[in-house]
Amino acid sequence: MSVLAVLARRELSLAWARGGGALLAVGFFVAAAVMLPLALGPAPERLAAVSGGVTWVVLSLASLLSLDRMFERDFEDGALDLLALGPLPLEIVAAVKCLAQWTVSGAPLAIAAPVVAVGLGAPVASAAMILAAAGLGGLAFAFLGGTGAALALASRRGGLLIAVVVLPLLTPPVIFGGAAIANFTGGLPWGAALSLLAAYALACVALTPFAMAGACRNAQS
Amino acid sequence: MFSALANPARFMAFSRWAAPILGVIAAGLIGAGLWLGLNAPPDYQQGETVKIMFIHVPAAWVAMLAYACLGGASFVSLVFRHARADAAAKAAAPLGAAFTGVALVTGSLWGRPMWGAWWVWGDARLVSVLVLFLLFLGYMALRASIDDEAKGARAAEILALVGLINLPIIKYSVEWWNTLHQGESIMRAGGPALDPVYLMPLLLAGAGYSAAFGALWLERIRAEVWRRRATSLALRVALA
Amino acid sequence: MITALNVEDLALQRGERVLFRHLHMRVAAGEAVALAGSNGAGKTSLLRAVAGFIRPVTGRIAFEGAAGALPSDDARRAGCHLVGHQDGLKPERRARDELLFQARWHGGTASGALNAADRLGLTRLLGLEVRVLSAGQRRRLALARLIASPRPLWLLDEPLAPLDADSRVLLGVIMAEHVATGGLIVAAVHDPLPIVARTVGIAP
Amino acid sequence: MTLEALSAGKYAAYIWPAYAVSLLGFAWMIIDTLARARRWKRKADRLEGEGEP
Repeated sequence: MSVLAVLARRELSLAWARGGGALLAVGFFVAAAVMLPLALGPAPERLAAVSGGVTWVVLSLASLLSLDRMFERDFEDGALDLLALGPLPLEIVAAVKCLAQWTVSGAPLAIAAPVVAVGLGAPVASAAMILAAAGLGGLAFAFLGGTGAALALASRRGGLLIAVVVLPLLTPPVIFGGAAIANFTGGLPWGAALSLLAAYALACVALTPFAMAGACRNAQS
Repeated sequence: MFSALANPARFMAFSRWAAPILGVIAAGLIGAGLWLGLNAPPDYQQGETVKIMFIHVPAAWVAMLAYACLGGASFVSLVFRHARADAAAKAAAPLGAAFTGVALVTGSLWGRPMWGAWWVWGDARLVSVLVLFLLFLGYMALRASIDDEAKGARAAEILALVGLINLPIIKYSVEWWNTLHQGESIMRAGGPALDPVYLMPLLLAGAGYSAAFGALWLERIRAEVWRRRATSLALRVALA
Repeated sequence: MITALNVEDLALQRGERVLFRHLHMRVAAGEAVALAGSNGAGKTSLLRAVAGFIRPVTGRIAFEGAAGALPSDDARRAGCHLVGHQDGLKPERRARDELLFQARWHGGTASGALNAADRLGLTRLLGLEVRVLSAGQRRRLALARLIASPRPLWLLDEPLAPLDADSRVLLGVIMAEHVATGGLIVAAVHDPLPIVARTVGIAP
Repeated sequence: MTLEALSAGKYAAYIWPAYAVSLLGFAWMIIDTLARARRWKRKADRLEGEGEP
């Protein structure tokens, strides 16, 4: 078994165990989405108008909330030192951690997203679009969120700080993904929005591991 | 210039004069700009509210400038491990946050009579400034929540660089989003088509705001240099 | 393959405090060094600096191979074990999973890991979750990767602390074997090491 | 001329608060910056004096 596979197996198993795995993230996602009709009233046309956007925002929050212990546990118990002395550079380790996080919580959230959106009144035809946008967006959320989690390592407060640091950075994926869903539902061209979202997600996958590795080394020093 | 600023003694000697001189220049430029601006005739479209433009738009400009300075200083500090570059990054953040705050409030006061609402999401530039404000807050929050100064500095630098790369994309995405939802932009100020009678005071005020930022930035870096000297001296006294 | 560790004119700093200056130390293959010094003198920091986590204020840390100088990063990634107070073991995972991961991550094999567990008397415990192990058992589990994935340079921070008398003797035997086969050991200790070792004092 | 310039018409309720806020912003920045510089310079000078009596 190659070291990459060994690492991926460990990270997947840890990500699964961390906070009940997919269950907690999806639970939060659905619970938060349920609050919306309760706050806005049950009028179907009003709910349908905001269903896509609300799904998207709640999704980004759900992805952020589940990753605050991503680096922290390994940092506290010394496993991060171990990971740094292995054969692969920390950049790769960070990327594998984020991909594991995405597999365990991002993908289930992406599957739950169309269900929630349709439940709120989005047209059934938009389900595939929402799935694609949520999957791609989740990738960007996981890598940017991971950057926040790594930066917050040396600090006294975790979760809330990560949200304050990361949320403004999420502006582009939130805009691109929201536009893709809204345009699709409105019968407008959606290709550009989805491509921009994909490009942004790929840029995050390519670039943020350097920031995460730098932040981890800083916390370890 | 850069090497001169890198030397601590020379930096202190340079900034001792540069800060007040820049301050005086800033006062002159802002005074001239506002004098011309306040005497300009009312705009045929916006009426007298055009007078808010001369203080709102420069604040938004300088807020962006401050983030660029923050990012640039962070880059220098990260790559060359230069202590004064880190002090410069730290000093730029509260100033940038203050300028964004002023830009947000004046923008809201400008928008209310024009569009009948205190906040209009259709103004892409104002929304960008709001996100910029959040970026400054995030930077300061991260820095303040890490007890170890060196570690906090490094983490904040990494965040500033991530933000610097993201900022153009954020600006682009917000403008793109705006055209998507608005059809046409309702932003009219600061464009190239602005009448010279408004453009001149606007540019003067913009230069004045930039100079004011420069003066305050230098003075804050000086304060930070003294603070570090004082803390390390205090530690030496305590350990001796 | 590391054949020597050179520490030249090293100064380390934690926060604003300089721990020590002008430290010179050479550890060659087949040598064990015991770092001695009071609490807070900088023994742990020195080990972490050798492992590449702390950047020296002045001086340098260099690794030599049979063919000359080695790039530090490669030497550390391929040739260095650090066992410290924090063992990196996850409480909720089974001992077997953690041991296999730590061993393979450092370049060992599954069979090597199980042999190491046998040698350290851990075989019966492998099915348990790490959180039910005692401090001494956890330390032995962490030490198992030293045998499971052979690397020349061992950096040990208080390796004996939680171990009972029998385990200390066993660790002494294991360290002696490592040194005899050309390994290098740098250990921070308060008690004397159970093997022949040169002592290097760490003081400001 | 000056009086005319300062008469902001029916929008005075928005224009003067905007100027006031800008003034407050600048005042805060200037006071905070100068106070900080003064405080730390004094402290550094005092400790330097103590260090080498």
